Amino acid sequence: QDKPYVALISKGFQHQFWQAVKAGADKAAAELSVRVTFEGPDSESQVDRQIDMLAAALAKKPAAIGFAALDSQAAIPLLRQAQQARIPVIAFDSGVDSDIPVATAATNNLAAAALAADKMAGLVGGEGKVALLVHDQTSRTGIDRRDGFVNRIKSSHPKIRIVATEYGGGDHLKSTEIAKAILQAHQDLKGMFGANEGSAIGVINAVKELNRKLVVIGYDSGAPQKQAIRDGRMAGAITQNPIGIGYKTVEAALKAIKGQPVEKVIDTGFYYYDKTNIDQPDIKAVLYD
Amino acid sequence: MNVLVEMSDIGKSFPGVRALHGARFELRAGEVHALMGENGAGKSTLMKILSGIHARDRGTILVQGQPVEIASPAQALALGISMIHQELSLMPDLTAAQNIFIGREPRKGFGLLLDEARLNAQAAEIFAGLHLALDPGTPVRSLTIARQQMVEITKALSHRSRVLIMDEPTAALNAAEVNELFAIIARLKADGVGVIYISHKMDELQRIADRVTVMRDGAYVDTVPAATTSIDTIITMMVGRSLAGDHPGPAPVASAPAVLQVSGLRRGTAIRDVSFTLHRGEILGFAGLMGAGRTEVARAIFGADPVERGEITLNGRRLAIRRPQDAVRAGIGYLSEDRKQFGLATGMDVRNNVALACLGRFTGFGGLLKEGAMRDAAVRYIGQLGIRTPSDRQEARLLSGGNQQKLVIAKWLLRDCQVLIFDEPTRGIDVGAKSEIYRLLADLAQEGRAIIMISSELPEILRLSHRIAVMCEGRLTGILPGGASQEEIMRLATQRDANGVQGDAGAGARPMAEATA
Amino acid sequence: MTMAMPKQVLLAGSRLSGARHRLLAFSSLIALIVIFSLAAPDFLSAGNVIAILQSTSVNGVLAIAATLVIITGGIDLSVGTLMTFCAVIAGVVLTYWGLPLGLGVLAAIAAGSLAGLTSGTCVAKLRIPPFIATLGMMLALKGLALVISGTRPIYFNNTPGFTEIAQGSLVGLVLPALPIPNGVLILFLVAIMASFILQRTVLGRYTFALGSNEEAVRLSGVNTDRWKMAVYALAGGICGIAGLLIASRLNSAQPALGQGYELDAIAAVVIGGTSLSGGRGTIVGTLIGALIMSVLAFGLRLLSVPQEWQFVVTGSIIILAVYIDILRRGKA
Amino acid sequence: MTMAMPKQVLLAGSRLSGARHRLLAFSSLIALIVIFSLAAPDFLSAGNVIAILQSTSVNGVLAIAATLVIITGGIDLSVGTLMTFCAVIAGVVLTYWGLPLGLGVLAAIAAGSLAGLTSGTCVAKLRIPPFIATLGMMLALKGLALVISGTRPIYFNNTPGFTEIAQGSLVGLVLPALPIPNGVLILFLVAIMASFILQRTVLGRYTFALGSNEEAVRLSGVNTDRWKMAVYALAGGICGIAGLLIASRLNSAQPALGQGYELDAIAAVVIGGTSLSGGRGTIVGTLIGALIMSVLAFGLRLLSVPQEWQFVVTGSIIILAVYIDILRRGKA
Ligand SMILES: Nc1ncnc2c1ncn2[C@@H]1O[C@H](COP(=O)(O)OP(=O)(O)OP(=O)(O)O)[C@@H](O)[C@H]1O
Ligand SMILES: Nc1ncnc2c1ncn2[C@@H]1O[C@H](COP(=O)(O)OP(=O)(O)OP(=O)(O)O)[C@@H](O)[C@H]1O
Ligand SMILES: [Mg+2]
Ligand SMILES: [Mg+2]
Repeated sequence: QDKPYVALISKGFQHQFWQAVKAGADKAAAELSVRVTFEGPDSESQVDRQIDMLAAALAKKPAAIGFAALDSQAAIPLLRQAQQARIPVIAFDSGVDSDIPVATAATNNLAAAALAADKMAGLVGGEGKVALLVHDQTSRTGIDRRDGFVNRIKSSHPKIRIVATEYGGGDHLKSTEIAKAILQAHQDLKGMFGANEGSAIGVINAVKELNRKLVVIGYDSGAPQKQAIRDGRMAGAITQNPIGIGYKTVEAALKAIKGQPVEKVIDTGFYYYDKTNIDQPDIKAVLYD
Repeated sequence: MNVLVEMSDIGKSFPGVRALHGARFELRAGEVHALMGENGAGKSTLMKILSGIHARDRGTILVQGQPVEIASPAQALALGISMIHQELSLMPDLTAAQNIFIGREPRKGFGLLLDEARLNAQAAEIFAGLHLALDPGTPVRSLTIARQQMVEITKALSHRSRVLIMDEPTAALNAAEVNELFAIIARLKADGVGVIYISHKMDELQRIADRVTVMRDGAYVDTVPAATTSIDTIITMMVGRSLAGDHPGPAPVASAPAVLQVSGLRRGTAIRDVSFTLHRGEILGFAGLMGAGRTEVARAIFGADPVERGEITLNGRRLAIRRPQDAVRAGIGYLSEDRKQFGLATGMDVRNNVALACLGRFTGFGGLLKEGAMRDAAVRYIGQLGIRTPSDRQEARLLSGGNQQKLVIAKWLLRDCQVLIFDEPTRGIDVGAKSEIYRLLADLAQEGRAIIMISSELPEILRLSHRIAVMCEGRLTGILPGGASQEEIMRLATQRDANGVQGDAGAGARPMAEATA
Repeated sequence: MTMAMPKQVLLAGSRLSGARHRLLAFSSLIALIVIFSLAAPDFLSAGNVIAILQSTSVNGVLAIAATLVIITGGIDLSVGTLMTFCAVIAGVVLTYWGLPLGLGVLAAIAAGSLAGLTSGTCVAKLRIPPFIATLGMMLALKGLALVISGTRPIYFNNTPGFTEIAQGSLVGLVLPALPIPNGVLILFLVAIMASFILQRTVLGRYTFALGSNEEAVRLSGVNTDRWKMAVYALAGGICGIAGLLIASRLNSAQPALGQGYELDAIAAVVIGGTSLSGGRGTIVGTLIGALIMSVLAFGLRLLSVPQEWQFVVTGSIIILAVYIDILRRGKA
Repeated sequence: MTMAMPKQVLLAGSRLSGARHRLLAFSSLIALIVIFSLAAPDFLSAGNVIAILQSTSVNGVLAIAATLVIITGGIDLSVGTLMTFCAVIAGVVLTYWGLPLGLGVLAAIAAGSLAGLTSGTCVAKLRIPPFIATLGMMLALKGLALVISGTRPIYFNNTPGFTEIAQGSLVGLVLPALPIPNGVLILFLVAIMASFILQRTVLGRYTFALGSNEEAVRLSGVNTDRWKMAVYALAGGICGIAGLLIASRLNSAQPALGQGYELDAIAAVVIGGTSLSGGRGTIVGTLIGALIMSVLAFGLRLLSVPQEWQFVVTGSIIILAVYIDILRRGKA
């Protein structure tokens, strides 16, 4: 048990995206011979639960910490404690407003959602009503994806009107019900953007149950989303590289433990995938089931 | 004679209380065996051991000569032992019939479905046998306490047990119902059933009991034949000394000033234009049959229930009583007939229950309670009323029934009200304590307080009241002077509505027998 | 000597007022529907109505399970995660093991009953307060659902017909104009079954009796423990049905979902007039409660009320609806 | 006429058994601590102990608020979102309006009391069941917190000293070896205050009396409505303190957080031996309940138990802990 120990505190753990990050971290752990643990709160609003997890992780005296901050300011006192204990911190998924993390392995959600907006605009023909179904109203990822999408529509596609922005907590069933209500309220809706896996699935379910036709753009992957893209029920989706995020975080942690230089910003990238490129090897590698 | 049950050397302790030690009891087939003793003597506890509710600490129980362990009520029932509990144990949300047949519902459809029609029919049959006009489909919650008691009795009877324990079955019943019950007991006796009968009404002994066993302080005193033993002897055995002779009737109060005037009180059919005057130093007895509306009147005066119309004046000042709090502030106290539901915070200790109506008096700076003063007050009343409790910190629910009643009385004594309404103050109280309470009421009146006493026991009414108000079906049918005869009272109590309503318009001690002649 | 009461009249009177009250309990629901259909003419379109009913189905079934337990004077916090657990069990049986549909259905319901029985045993035999027993169960089942599923959704792609359980429409086959989804049908069937059990069977009688005065039932020689366990097991089985419904709607068992659903279910029960102290309650009331909640949610979304205001309005209307019900009950 | 009872002895006996019972209630907690510190030597490190206490502080304060309401026989589902609402109010006062720290603290507590008073009024005056009144309040406050904050966290960067409320350490200033955070200190102060109110004041006495038999209290001439409203308002004020604590810990008011916290708070209360049917309960018990929950959470994390198994273990141990408590109480 002389392997260095890296504690990863994520924003969640039950959702497939986080499970994919975990898979990447586990892969790196096996290949690079480190021990990792991975945990996160039930929902992305539970900032204080995440802080408790960080506190418990510190008590385990890890060699390094990987941290996906739900609210970076809230964590600063504990991150300082880590710094004092000379435990390097790697930020992942989204950044931490502080110079404590030695590296950040993250997706630029604002840019990714803006890309989704451009794709949406193209597919609906540059005008008409669209709606957003987002997983969370207050979390960093929720805000960035919403704002990235909305701002790009406003700035570059003035003829498109956003008629609804709702939040379903990423819960598949609740997202389905909300999407149905949006569709019922706007019979002439041309497109809908689901800002994470659960939201995207909710939109697909709703469209299917109401037997409607519109442009659906999703986010992340997962078997049903991939299937919907192949079927044509979903036009396409943004994917990050969760496995890469997990892998690179552990890799950077190990470097930091060994005192090697680490890239300050590791952009793990994002991609738009649709029917045409879903089977390409580079895309396939970043999708999960 | 065939001995059904033999309990010997029974011991039982609760935390802080030794309820039974060396208790004994024997029941023969076809006898009514009365079990007597003061409040807290251990009667209920002994019977709860026999019916499988409490486990005994020591001793043996023989049922028809066989030693038995009775670990649950189900086992007791299987042995042919059923019990009517002192504290009502009914399911208020179920109907009367459903209560009676709980656990033995008539079924159909391969035993899975309830046969509600048969259930109701069977219950109606039993009710008819008891001359009880009660719809089997009525939810028990909506029945008065007396009717609930009848349901409880019916339920125990319907088991057709060989041993029937009745723990104060008549505490809430009126004379007619008591007669009905005694007729049933006589029939059961003839069938060879053994009846164990617990009561604090001494006059009932001579009427139905064959033998009497007396207990004192959890121990066996003696078993004597009822026919040849005088009540006084039994009382002496119970309390360990003889009681002072009967009080003389109350002296009439001479034209004392009116304290409380009630006029034109009305609510639906429950209270129909009730008016009367209560004087300083007077005990006004309220007589009537079950459901006559006495409790309703008391609760209305006290502000516990809303009224439609009516005026209440206290010392000449008109009161607007909308809530009990208004009444209490004005100096009116009400001691309710159902202590468990309305009188006690059963989970709290004796001390706090005594102080409940006047916590304000024990509150000092910053809302702090003066526990010392509360304790002193509680201890004073424990002594004065002879409340049997290990300490003033004992939870009220752990006291015996009679002692709980005394606790409620203590609460209102402490509050020191000008007008006190006692609703069935001696229900479930032993002879000794009863005379204690009578003396107390008389003393309170002597001190100048005005008292309304509602009671279903005519002797009690006759003994204490300066005047007697009689009600029937929500109307005040008349007010009689203290010395009135039982016949006069019964006549007014059964004077069903003829035409219009009438009452005392505040005319002092003038007899109102002619009210609706 | 007792007052002669005109029995028939009294009986009829109380029956009438019972029926009248049930009618009045509808009133909040109807008021909501009227308001929403005035504000949004689309509200009463067939599609919308079906969508609302469909969205009531899962919460409705869970609320029925919760009603049974609440009538005994208990509470069941585990309904949500138990539903998920049963969905996962169905996923394991159907997808991992590849067994036929019927067995999956059976397994889900059996798993639910077993879990319910476990809660019931904790409550009845170990005397653990229902709140704690089912709270512990809620957490344990949440964990087990994740463990068994391997923290990932199980898809039912290999089980043809599975999505039909909730999404198909048997009614639509017969009456094409009325494509009521099977999920809604199942909700009503479960409601009828539960109502029947409560009103007509021994189990139902003891459910009310336990909630009314458990000690009195025990003193009557009834094996209260056994019946209580039976009620919890029945409730668990109904949660199993809810698990099938949600899995069928999502065509997958989502192991992470379920916590928080218990509050919605209990809210529906209480809005429907069932008392948390036990002894009284109706399935019809619970259905109305569940409908009030989904009508509110759907209507507010249809009116495009901003989501943060939706919470404010929902909270206020729930209080108001119950208040109106109380006022009416006082008068009735 | 009374039995001559050796009063002093009996009294002493009952006191002893009371104290003994309180000691035994600790036993589950102590057993957990022993087990964890054997399994993970770091468990008793100063840092970890302080982290556990710190993480107990918010839930502990909420649980104290919930205890008061539960003793009256009610329930308060709004504690979590009320906490958030109060945090947001503090954020508005301090950050948006730039008023001094003291006013922010006052505003949060006043807002909490006011919201509590509103729930209390619904319960006492409008006779709405506490479950519904506080459920509605929970939703309404959740929405209002989002509305007022503009759906984004409010940071307290302009209020120097705000983070000190929970994170500073007055104790550490005096005893540098014992850097107990102020949050923990506040938890204990609130507990002492609540205990004092419950045990020594009229309000406390009526809190118990209301839960024991409200009708009897009313018939004793007490203005039960007023006292009940006072209890809810007090509980609300305590939630305001929790709001300050969590805001100070996170250096921000997070408007989306809070729902679900009510369950943890109520769980701590019930684990601590307070009965949901009212009339009895202790603050010490609630503290122990809250500690059991955070010791469990921290210990399992320290042992690196996989997260899904943590749920299973937590659920089972909660049931076990309460069972042990029941067994011991039976014997004592
Ligand atoms: N569960 C209990 N816990 C503690 N003490 C109890 C309990 N039950 C009864 N006692 C005590 O045991 C003694 C005997 O009570 P019991 O109820 O048998 O009296 P009783 O003879 O029936 O009196 P009453 O005539 O007032 O009904 C009393 O002192 C009572 O306070
Ligand atoms: N046979 C009955 N069935 C149902 N309710 C009845 C019956 N008789 C009376 N009541 C109800 O009881 C109420 C009056 O009873 P109340 O308790 O005031 O009478 P009481 O004179 O105090 O008699 P009790 O001795 O029973 O206390 C009325 O509201 C009436 O509706
Ligand atoms: Mg007794
Ligand atoms: Mg009466």
